[in-house]
Amino acid sequence: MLTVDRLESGYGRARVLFGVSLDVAAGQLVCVMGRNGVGKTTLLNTLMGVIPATAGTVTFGDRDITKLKPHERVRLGLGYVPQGHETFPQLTVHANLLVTLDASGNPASALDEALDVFPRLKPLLKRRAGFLSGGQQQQLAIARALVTRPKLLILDEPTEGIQPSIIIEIEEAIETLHRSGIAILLVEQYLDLALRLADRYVILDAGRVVHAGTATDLQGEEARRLLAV
Amino acid sequence: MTAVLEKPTQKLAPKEPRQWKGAAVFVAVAVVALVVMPLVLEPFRLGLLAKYLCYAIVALGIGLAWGQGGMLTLGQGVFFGLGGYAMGMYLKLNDAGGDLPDFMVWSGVEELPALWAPFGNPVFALAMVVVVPLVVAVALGTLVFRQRVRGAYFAILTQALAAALVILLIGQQGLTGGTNGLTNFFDFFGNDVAAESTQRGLYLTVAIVLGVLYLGAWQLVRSRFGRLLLAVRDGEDRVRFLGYNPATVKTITFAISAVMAGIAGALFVPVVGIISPALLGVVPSLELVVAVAVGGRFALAGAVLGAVVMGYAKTYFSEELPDAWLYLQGALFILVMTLAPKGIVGVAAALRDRVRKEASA
Amino acid sequence: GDPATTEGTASGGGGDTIKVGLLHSLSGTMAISEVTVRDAELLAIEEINKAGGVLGKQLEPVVEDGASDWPTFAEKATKLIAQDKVATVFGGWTSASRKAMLPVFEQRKALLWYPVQYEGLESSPYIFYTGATTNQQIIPGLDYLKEQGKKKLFLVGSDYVFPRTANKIIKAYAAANGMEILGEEYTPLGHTEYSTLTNKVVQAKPDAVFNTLNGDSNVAFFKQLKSAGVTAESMPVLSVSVAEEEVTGIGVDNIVGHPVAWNYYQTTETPANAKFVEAFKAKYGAAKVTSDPMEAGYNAVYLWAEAVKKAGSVEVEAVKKAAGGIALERPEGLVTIDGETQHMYKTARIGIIQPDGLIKEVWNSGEPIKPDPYLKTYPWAGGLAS
Amino acid sequence: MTALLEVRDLSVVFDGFRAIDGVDFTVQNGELRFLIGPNGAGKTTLIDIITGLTKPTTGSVVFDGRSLAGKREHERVRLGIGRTFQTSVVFEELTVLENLDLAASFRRPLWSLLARRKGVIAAVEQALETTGLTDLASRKAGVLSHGQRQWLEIGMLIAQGPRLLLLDEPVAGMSSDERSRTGELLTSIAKDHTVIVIEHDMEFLRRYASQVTVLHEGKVLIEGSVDEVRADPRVQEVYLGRAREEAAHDAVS
Amino acid sequence: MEGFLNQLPIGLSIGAVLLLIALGLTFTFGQMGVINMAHGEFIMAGAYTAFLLQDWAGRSAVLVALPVAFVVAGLMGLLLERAAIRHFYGRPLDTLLLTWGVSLVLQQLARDLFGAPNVQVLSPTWLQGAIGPMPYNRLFILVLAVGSVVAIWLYMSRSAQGRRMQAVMQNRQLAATSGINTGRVDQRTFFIGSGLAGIAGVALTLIGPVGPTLGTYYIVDAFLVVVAGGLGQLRGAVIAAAALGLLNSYAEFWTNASLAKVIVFAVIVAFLQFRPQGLFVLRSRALT
Ligand SMILES: Nc1ncnc2c1ncn2[C@@H]1O[C@H](COP(=O)(O)OP(=O)(O)OP(=O)(O)O)[C@@H](O)[C@H]1O
Ligand SMILES: Nc1ncnc2c1ncn2[C@@H]1O[C@H](COP(=O)(O)OP(=O)(O)OP(=O)(O)O)[C@@H](O)[C@H]1O
Ligand SMILES: NC(N)=O
Ligand SMILES: [Mg+2]
Ligand SMILES: [Mg+2]
Repeated sequence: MLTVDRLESGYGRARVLFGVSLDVAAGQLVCVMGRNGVGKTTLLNTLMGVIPATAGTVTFGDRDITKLKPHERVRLGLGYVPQGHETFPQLTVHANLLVTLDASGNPASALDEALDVFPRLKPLLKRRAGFLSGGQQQQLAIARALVTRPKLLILDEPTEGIQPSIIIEIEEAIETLHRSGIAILLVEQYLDLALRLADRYVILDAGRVVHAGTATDLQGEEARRLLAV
Repeated sequence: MTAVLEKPTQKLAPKEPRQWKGAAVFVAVAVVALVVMPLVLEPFRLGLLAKYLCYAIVALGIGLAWGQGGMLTLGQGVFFGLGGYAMGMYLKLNDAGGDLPDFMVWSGVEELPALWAPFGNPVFALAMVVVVPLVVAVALGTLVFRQRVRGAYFAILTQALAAALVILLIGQQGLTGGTNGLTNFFDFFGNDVAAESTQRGLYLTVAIVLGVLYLGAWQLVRSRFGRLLLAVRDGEDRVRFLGYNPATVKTITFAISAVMAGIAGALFVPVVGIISPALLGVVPSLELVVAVAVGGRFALAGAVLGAVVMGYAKTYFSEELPDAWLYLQGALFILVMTLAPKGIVGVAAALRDRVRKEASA
Repeated sequence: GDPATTEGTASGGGGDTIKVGLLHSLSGTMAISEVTVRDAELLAIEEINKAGGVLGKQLEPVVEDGASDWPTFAEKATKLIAQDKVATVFGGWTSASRKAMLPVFEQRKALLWYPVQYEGLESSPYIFYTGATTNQQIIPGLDYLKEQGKKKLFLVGSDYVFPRTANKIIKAYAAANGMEILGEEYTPLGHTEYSTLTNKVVQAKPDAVFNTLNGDSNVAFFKQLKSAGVTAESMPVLSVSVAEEEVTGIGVDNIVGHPVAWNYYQTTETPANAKFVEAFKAKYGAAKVTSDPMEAGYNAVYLWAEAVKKAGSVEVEAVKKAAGGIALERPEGLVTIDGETQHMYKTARIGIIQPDGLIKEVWNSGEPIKPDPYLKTYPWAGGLAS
Repeated sequence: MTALLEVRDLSVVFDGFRAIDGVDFTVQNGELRFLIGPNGAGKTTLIDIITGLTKPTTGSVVFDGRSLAGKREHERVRLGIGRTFQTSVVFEELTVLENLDLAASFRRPLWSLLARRKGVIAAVEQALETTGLTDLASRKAGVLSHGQRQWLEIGMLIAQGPRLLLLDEPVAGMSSDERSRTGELLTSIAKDHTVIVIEHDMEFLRRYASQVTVLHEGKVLIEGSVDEVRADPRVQEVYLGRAREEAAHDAVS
Repeated sequence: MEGFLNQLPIGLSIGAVLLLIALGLTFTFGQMGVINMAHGEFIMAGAYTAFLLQDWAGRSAVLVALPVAFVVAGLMGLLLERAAIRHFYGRPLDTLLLTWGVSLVLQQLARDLFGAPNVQVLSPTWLQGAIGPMPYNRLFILVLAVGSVVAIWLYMSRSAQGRRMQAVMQNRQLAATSGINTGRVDQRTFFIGSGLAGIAGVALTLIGPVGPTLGTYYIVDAFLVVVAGGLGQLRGAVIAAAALGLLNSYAEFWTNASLAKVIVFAVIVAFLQFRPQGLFVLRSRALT
């Protein structure tokens, strides 16, 4: 479904990714891991077209999307939850969802479905998103991506700064979505959580894929060593 | 505390930046300015250069406040004017030799206003060149920075300040000479102000003052204070949590830039022979900000360079293609802002990097 | 600095041509007015050149832009004198620009011809004033109002030296002539919000308004006065800085019927004017109008040329000495240079703005008035020039 | 031990919403205190009030016997209160070294800042070593990754030499290995400082925390040891989400 | 006394003019963070549109010109956005300087196209006359200002496009990755903001000069309204414009036009001591 081939990118003259290749098959949950600063967020941002690729290709379905604008990728079915629980701070929770909904052209039911995944958002609908706590914002962020009914959901550290019970809810939500057939590309630092969820994993180091395999491989000492400094 | 994270792998040798290179360039420029220019330029052109250098002093202050401190001041003309009027008042009183200055006569003023009286004393007047801009800047800075007025608000406020001062000056014709400003000077500390030798001396004075202020600003930027200033520019709120009061840092910097503008204004008066409200307004203030942007706002040298280049360009085009000047100024500005936001200095640095890269490849 | 130009030609007269400087604002707020004066001066130069030039040499105009900025006027004047070594300079409009240039001309002993009506109280040995001084415009304007029975005046002006000085004179005149000044208001140059001022004027109920506003402010003032219901019948506004050029911009509707005071109108009936208007329209387009400052600029070139011919040289002191007494038939009638003050004898004219935008003369002084920049011959003006 | 920080009857209301609702909170000198609680419980807001970023509606904060009322942010830092932010903010245009140096220099008189920095102050060198950023010392902070920035912020905090450190989720987004090292760093800092840490990572808490305060809906829910707190049914209800947390715990151990 | 009472409607009408000229500025700043110094020149473009339309619309050109000027100025804004401003998002101070360059070029362009002198725009005969101290043309401007405010408010708060605009303003990158075509939204925003300038320009032909420097006369005042109201705040702009209008009116009534301007400035500085971000502030928890 998503094929990344020898992707390179960076910021200005500083290169961060040095030829990353990976695949996400339909319905698969792939977990990207690696220490701080290895380029995970950069990879996702390049996939979404937020920063341009300097080399390599990104294919989604059978389409080469390397040169598309971010919003065009969203319309093709990529949903993105960036790192750091991002919101439209002055809009209400409801407006945050609505604005995404009408950009996607989906019917209003998509919004209700998203709220069903995160029922805790329902009492907050009239609050301004900027004043929510981190955990509330993160749930909103995922819900907002769901409203676009993505075929592939890309999540960057969705549990960062989230209280344990909500981490569980988010984990459950991801599981549910995964089971419903949505492909997921997940960046996650909690190894145990990644182990529970992922079909396959990819380990990045210094902008390169240094290890890839199925979740069971990851139990190995080798992978644990790669994730350590 | 023990080192629980990584062991240092490399001792910290504080890197000596290529300082001698900067010093060499500075000396070279100084030689050109102080020796070569007076020899090759005819007096009229030398006078123009002196004027550009006055602007360069203002630009230096703008570079400091804006480039380093993030305070976009669109009202630097105010301080330029305050310095200029202080000097102009002294010169007028000196020329009048006990009588009323000429404009007061035709404005119907019968007695020397109390505000003017002390300016007959050259020491007082020269002190006011520095003190008045300083006091105004500190007062304004304390008011607005304490209240965290910044960014676009600050820019627009300074712009309005300039507009208001111009109106005030124009409205007080008997006191200030109105739109005409102060002009028609004869004597400058015992010299005929229009004489070639005086003008050459003035040129050298301006150049030396600029050089000294440049060195001072350079030291400031390199100091801890300079780092702090950058920090305030990029994250004022965060700086508070490092235990510094950003309002103080900004006020000091703003005051320094104001004093520079004041000194420039004072030098401008004998060089050009007039100080008028039009020089204080929004447009000249903006033009200087533009000059700083063109030269490169993040480097002090860029600010100075920009002022001289834009000053020269303005003279050149208004002589050669008067109708095109506004187009050129506008277009130049649009191009610089879009294509080279770091200005001439930034472009030069990029070129140098590319050449180095190619040379090493 | 181009050494060829600095050494070769001495004082603008050494070469095959005589260089003369034209220094007006070609950009900025004053460009609106000054460009037209420059055009008139260029026309005069062209005509003189066609007629064989001066002292057998063609005139070569060097045009500089004062950019509506007084220090720039000083700088460009210096450039024209020191670098181009022009024989003389025609330039300026605002009094501020003249005041800025004055020291340059005096210090460098060069000659300036200044073509606009102004506030008087000045007589520089290096300036010739070809526009009106106060006794040739303001005072005749007041005489006219008095004659019309307007006893209560409201003074409105832009905030700078000409209106302020003019109003001082008006107040002295009023005091001596039993007129009453009900109000005196100044607005910054470029001011466009006149509703409050209009209210003040309307509340004061004057017989007439004396208007020394300059430039764009006139447009806003007249538009807003009109919409407040003030008409030329109910409350005439006498302007001294509104000429044919400005009428279009104000909108004829808004100013029709109001009086103005000048020395020249496009409609002034003299043979010289018929020629001037025709030549000007031929050169710059039929839609162009001529106005008093344009005519004064046009005259300045002819008067200078005449003085040079008489002196046989472009040398400044010789020209100055030759100039006194020169009398020429100009579009406004006979113009004579008063050697003592270097001002002109000029005919004063009051006109009324017509629906076609032109100005019809309704009164004139009959003969040219001797210039009196310090108003020495007016007893009531005693304290003014102190 | 004496109380270094005393918060009494603190409340803050945002547009009618009580984010902090009558909190009493005391931290003794030398303590390492963990502050946990659901998202939106008011943890960050509490720190915001202590550091002067937010004004309380009612209540008082006393630091080392002195009321903080009316004191501005930088004045509180000067009293010895330092903090990091939930999302790290470092000065991107300055190098790592310069960031640390500024943090270490605020006690100097302002005029002395006009001199150039010569060499590296001991406190800065120490902070560089402690955080392992020595290799990156001359890099601009703007190129650091999320985790490196967080360390730099902690380093800046150490370099300030504060008496009370307030850390808002210092290990969020770190890999488990990095967490361990940060935890050890915290433990060592806590030897001679008073530290308050906000954290959601229960594993981290279990390893490094002793005293824990739980906030919930702007109120203190419970205070106690990690085990006491974990065992509290209300904490499980509103924060931990009992069933899965246990399961998760079992799965790992 | 009558004079004093008259100043009240006069003050409001001054406020209406201020509001109309500041409205587009507030809009582009609020929605895009762009401080558009060329706003004054877009106003000028609107005024010249009315001038040109006189040829066939005669005295009622003002009415016809309202929609046309909206589109003309809007398209100029669109062009500016595409050509330059889109490289500047997140750098408001740079846009200020950039657009100042643009304003210089536009002024000179107008001078070359229409000549330096002011041109004549005659107001419709049905706008001649007054109710008390309030001339019909002032009333017309008041209605126009109120109408524009209401229209913008409805658009921003009630329409999907308006919501999208806010989203882009608040988090550009997130908007893009949420599927919003940010480029399109930017264009639309700038079109509307500039178009409002065009409407203001048409209105100003009723009361002021129409020439190349028209914009420069209003720009400083417009900025003051925007600052006092809180950058980008619609209701702030409305209240600030009314307050400044009244202040100006009474200050000038009691002193003179020059002093009134100085007083207005002093009051704004004093006011910012209490409300450093203007009347209404978008609060957020973010540090700068
Ligand atoms: N805006 C930027 N400009 C320059 N360099 C950057 C920028 N953002 C990130 N980098 C650099 O790119 C590298 C990769 O950063 P990235 O954010 O992709 O890491 P990450 O793997 O997501 O780390 P983390 O787990 O901390 O989120 C880092 O070394 C960082 O220094
Ligand atoms: N400036 C503000 N205006 C309005 N509401 C606010 C403001 N700041 C915080 N809040 C609200 O106060 C509550 C507490 O927020 P706070 O950030 O302190 O939570 P927290 O405990 O730190 O949560 P997290 O663990 O997610 O970081 C939240 O509901 C938030 O929406
Ligand atoms: N001389 C004048 N009109 O300024
Ligand atoms: Mg990341
Ligand atoms: Mg928090």
